Amino acid sequence: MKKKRVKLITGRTIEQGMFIEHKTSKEYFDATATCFMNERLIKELDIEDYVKVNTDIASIVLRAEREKGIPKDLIFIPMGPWANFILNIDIGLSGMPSFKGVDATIEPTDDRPLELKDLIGLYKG
Amino acid sequence: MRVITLNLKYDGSIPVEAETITPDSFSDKSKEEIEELSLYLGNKVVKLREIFDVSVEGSNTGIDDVKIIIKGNAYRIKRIGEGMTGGEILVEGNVDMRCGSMMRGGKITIKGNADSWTGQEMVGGEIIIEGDAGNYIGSGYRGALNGMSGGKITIKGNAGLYLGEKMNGGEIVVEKDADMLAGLEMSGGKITIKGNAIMPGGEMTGGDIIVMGTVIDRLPTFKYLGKEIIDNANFEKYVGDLAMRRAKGSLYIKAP
Amino acid sequence: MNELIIKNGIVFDPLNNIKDEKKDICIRDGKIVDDVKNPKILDVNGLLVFPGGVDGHSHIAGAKVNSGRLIRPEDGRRSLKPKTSITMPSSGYSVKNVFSEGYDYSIMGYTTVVEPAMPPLSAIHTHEELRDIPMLDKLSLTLFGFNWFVMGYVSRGEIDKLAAYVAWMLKRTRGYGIKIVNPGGGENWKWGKNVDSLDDQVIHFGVTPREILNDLMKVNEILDLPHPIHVHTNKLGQPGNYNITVDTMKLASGFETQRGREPLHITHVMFSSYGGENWKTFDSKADEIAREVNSNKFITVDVGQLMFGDTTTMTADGYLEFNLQKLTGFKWSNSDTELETGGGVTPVIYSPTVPVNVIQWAIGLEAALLINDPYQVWLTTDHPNGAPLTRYPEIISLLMSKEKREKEILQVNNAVNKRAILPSLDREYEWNEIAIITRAAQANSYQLRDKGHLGIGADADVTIFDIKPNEIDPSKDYDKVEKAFSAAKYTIKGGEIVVKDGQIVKVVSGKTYWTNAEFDEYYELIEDDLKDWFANYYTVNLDNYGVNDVYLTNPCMIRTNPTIGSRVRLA
Amino acid sequence: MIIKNVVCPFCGSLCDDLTVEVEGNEIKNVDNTCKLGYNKIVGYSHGRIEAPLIRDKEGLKEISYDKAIDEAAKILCNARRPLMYGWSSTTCEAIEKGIELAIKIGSLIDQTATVCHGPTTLGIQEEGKPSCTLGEVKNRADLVIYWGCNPFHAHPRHMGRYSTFTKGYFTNKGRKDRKIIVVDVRESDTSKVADIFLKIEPGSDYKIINALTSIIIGNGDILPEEIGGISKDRLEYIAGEMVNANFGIVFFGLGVTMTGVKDKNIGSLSRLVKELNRNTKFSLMPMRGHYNVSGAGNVFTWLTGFPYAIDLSRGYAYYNPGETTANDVLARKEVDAILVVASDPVAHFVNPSIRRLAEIPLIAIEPYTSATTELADLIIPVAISGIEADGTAYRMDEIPIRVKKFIDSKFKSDLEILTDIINRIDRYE
Repeated sequence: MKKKRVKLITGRTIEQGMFIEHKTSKEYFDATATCFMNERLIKELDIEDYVKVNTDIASIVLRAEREKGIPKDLIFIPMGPWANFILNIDIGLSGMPSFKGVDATIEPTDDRPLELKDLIGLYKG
Repeated sequence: MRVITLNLKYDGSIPVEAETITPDSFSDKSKEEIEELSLYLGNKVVKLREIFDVSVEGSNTGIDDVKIIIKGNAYRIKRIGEGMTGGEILVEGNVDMRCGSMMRGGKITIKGNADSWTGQEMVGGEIIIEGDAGNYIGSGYRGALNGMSGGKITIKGNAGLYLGEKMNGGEIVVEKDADMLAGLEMSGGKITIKGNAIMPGGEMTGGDIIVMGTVIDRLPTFKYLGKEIIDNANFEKYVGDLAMRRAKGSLYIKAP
Repeated sequence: MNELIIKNGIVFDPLNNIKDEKKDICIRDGKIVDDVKNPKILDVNGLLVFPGGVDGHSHIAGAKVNSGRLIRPEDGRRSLKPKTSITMPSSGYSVKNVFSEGYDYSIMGYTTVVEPAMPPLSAIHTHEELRDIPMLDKLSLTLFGFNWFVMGYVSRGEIDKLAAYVAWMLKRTRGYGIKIVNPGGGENWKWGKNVDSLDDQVIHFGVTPREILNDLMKVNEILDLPHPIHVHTNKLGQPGNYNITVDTMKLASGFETQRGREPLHITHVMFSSYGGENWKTFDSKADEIAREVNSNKFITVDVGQLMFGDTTTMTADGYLEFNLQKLTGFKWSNSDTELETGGGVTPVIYSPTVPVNVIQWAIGLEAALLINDPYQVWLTTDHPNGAPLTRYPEIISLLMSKEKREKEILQVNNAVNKRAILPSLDREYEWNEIAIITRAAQANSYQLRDKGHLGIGADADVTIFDIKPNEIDPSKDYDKVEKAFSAAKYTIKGGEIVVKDGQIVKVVSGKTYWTNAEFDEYYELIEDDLKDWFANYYTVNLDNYGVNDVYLTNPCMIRTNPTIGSRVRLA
Repeated sequence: MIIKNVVCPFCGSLCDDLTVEVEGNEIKNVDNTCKLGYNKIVGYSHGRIEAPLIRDKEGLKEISYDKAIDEAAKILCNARRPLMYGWSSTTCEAIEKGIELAIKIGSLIDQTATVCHGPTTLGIQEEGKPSCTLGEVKNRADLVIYWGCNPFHAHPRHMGRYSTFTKGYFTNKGRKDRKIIVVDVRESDTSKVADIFLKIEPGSDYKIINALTSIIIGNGDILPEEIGGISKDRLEYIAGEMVNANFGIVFFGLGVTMTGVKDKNIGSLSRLVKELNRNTKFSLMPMRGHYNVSGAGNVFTWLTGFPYAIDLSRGYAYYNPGETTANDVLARKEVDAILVVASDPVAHFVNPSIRRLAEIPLIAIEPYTSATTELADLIIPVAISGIEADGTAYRMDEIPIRVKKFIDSKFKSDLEILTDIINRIDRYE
């Protein structure tokens, strides 16, 4: 399976904001369980619809979506529970977790993103 | 010499604030009085004896011949040695944040790792960290003008970010690597990094930073002054940070 | 009925001409009365009794103060005090949290404090903080000095509209009076510039500081506002500014008020009494300033005393803060407010070894010592600009003792002997004069008829200091004076003992005064202008602008009579 | 009924010109709003939690309001290191009450700036905040820089109302009177409308800001030919644009606060603006996210002396982000109970922090099903501030505006619920 190192950034999008009060809605899921990537990156890795993003603490499966303006070595995930599942914090510094500029690898996958309930379920136990 | 041994029996994850563990505070107290000292565990007060078993050997005439030994993993004991003026503390394991902050004299040795803000605003004395150190070692408080202004900190392992932030006196030696922005905003004193450093000297206006390993991502706002020999080794000397007015900081990077 | 009698105190009550008199004070239901039936007795046996203190100029609330707190956590961590069973946690030395402000004032015997700089657009913020300050009665002055409406009406000579606008704004912001900071100059600072004289033009608006001051002084009279215009002069904080200060004072000379009172107050005059051409030739011109005050009954001033140490400066004069920051290199905040005002904050360290700071220190004391009528000079530090409010006791002891001053002069840079006149001044303040400059003068100037005195009907705000005026000599026992003023034996607020032996024993919330100067059809005069300018140039809707009584603790409206001036000096 | 000049309780732009149509006790329509505000206001009744819920082995079950308050009081009283978190989407009045509760129980209290503009606070605590109100920008700004932010998505009306397209007193030609620069690591809808787009390498903000400062103070000659993906010539050109503006402003967002050296980016940005003021007039402004996050910072500051991340466990306020911030104390497993008000930390905190949230008693005062309610042990439904409850909020430029109530709710407000908890604790003591 092809793998590639990228920088991960997360951030707001209007869709993420529009459905932020409706976390269990399909719209919120569509808006946030998604990874935006440069078209060339998608081609290079033979990604079809879904992508697995790995960081030093966890992995997550997201829907892959093309975006023109994004550099080839960067991926963008809207802020929310899916992005945060793979993010960490440098304790004893500024209190701000690492939401942007995080080292990650990506790879194609046939798996599907978890629903919110199941994703949160991973934290239990 | 009077040796007071504190055997840690607490293993919770809520940190204990123990700024009263100093030679100054223990110097004139009996074992029983030491056991009755107040520590802070979350929003409740606890007695020192609830956290540590205390044993005392020998006697002392002043603060300088008091030695405190802390046994066990004190990674959740904060503020040990805060403001101490003399004597000695030996931490046999790890220690939590702000150990030796505002220290004025004496010596603290940490056999394990030290967490962030160790030696914050320290004025004098010596801290030796045999393991790794967290962030903001020897730094200043949020918004304060100055960090460490005297004394010496030695880190035998790696140092975290913002080592010696706002430092304006004293000395820090790191045997291994320092993470981003060592000597950030420093105005005096000396930092020696024997391993590698990332972006050292950001916004520095004075003092010396010596990097014996490799500098990763050297900041563009430093001016190259030429070669200089320190202790028989060749260094490249830079002045900066020229993003600041009147900047006179010296950054020495070992010549390849 | 809640009754209290304070027996055997040595009372100084200047507004009622009571001086050094052993006298009982009777209190019922929060007011001073002539006698009581079943009172609680407080025998104070020869101790010094003053009316509750009134600070007429202290930055305690609002956007600037909070911005000072925000950028100075290192100041916040000084003076941390834990909560007690009745008090909330305190923080801060020069920029205190709201609780600490109330407690610290109360402990020193103060009961009423004026926040002197309220930006209208953030008036809610000022009042939210005032509401949360315990222990004190409060009032705030609304900023007008480079407001676009004001400058527009001044430039067009529309004095009636100007009056209507001021009345509307005071009501809308729940303000007490007119504050003017760097008239006109503040607008120029919004382009990075300033004014240099009373006759400089404000960029684009075609008006001068002189015109702004003159017209607002007139409006103040027309509206019968209780307090004169309260002016922070142009070029404040710059060497050689005493000229513009004297020029500003002269604007009031002979100004006809129907009320026989002064029309102009110059605030923190220390910062406006500078000679020299630059910081190297900087010297004291307190004598020139005092000469003008002594010959001009139309003005009052407050000192703005500087004390050595670390503090935070804050003012609506953004240009001043920017320049101060250029000298120190310290952190700096600026806050220009659309159409209205501006402001800045920067920390400063006043050092007894720095010639400029030593001369500044001397100037304040010189002004207090050279001005003859204590009703014309209130004691302030312009908290926290000259020094934090907690430094008052030290200043009082300096004013009362030449010996103490001489001792201090020996400790500071020698510039004080060369470029100031303090060493030559012999005057020592008496108890009665201290009562005037910390109480009576302010209450009088704000026409707070229930405050600053102990006459029948006054609010029962009383301070009892742990010192016997007949047994000590303040010129020698200055340490005792300082100690006594640092921690009141008793502070009585609205008839209740709130401080005992320097400790808060009861937490109360005070009143908030504001001035209603409405007149017939005042709103109609300016309605079109308001709607037009709000729609086009503000970013907040007219409907959503301003404050209502929800934000005030115990609101206390002062109704004026805009055509007939009737309020006169009490004494 | 048509209600005019309604204040939008969504983002830090705090637009106060909405028109809401209410019929009976239902919202029929909203005008003058962006998609974010529209969805929040029109969608206010969807997916509400209908009654207090408590979690047992089988899951969530309904309890009475009184019992819920009782449980909340018990959890908070029994905690040794409680954390109270949220606050940015409620009124200042509720926040004040929250701090009163935190003082009473000796709690840590933090607000959402901790994962947003917390680094901005740390930066300005070192260097200060030269700023202004949004109307100053509207009336004067001829140079507007958006750095690491994307207002088209996060603050959709910002450019139209305050900075770019609007006309002001000295900018009566609107967009034509202004130059717009966007700095970002990727193209965005905002960069598309810019006159100049500076596409920088991720994490290079600190170097680029300091390089600009060095050019402005006359030390530019030492710079290398390229910094952070931008040529030296281009940086000199940008510095020239800054110096030559009559009134410039930098709006910055999480692209700066969350990247690289985070808080140090902001300190440097503040110093750059300070230096620019020796040449012209310049300001900076953080693009605050939630509609009252600025108010939370203000209330925290005037009540305790510090803006966020406050530890009240010893009876006074101790502040040290990195030590007392929510994610640090959670990831270190210090916290043993949490009260969440007006926020969704399970959606916006990072993995190690959420693991702790799953382990400890979690009380959520929350109107909707959220990621946090998925983990909550006790949920108290609440009226939505700015729609069903009034009070004060602060815009991103620190201007306070009173948000309105235009719908009656069967739920109590944050303020009322917190008051009830305090009263219940008083009864126990």
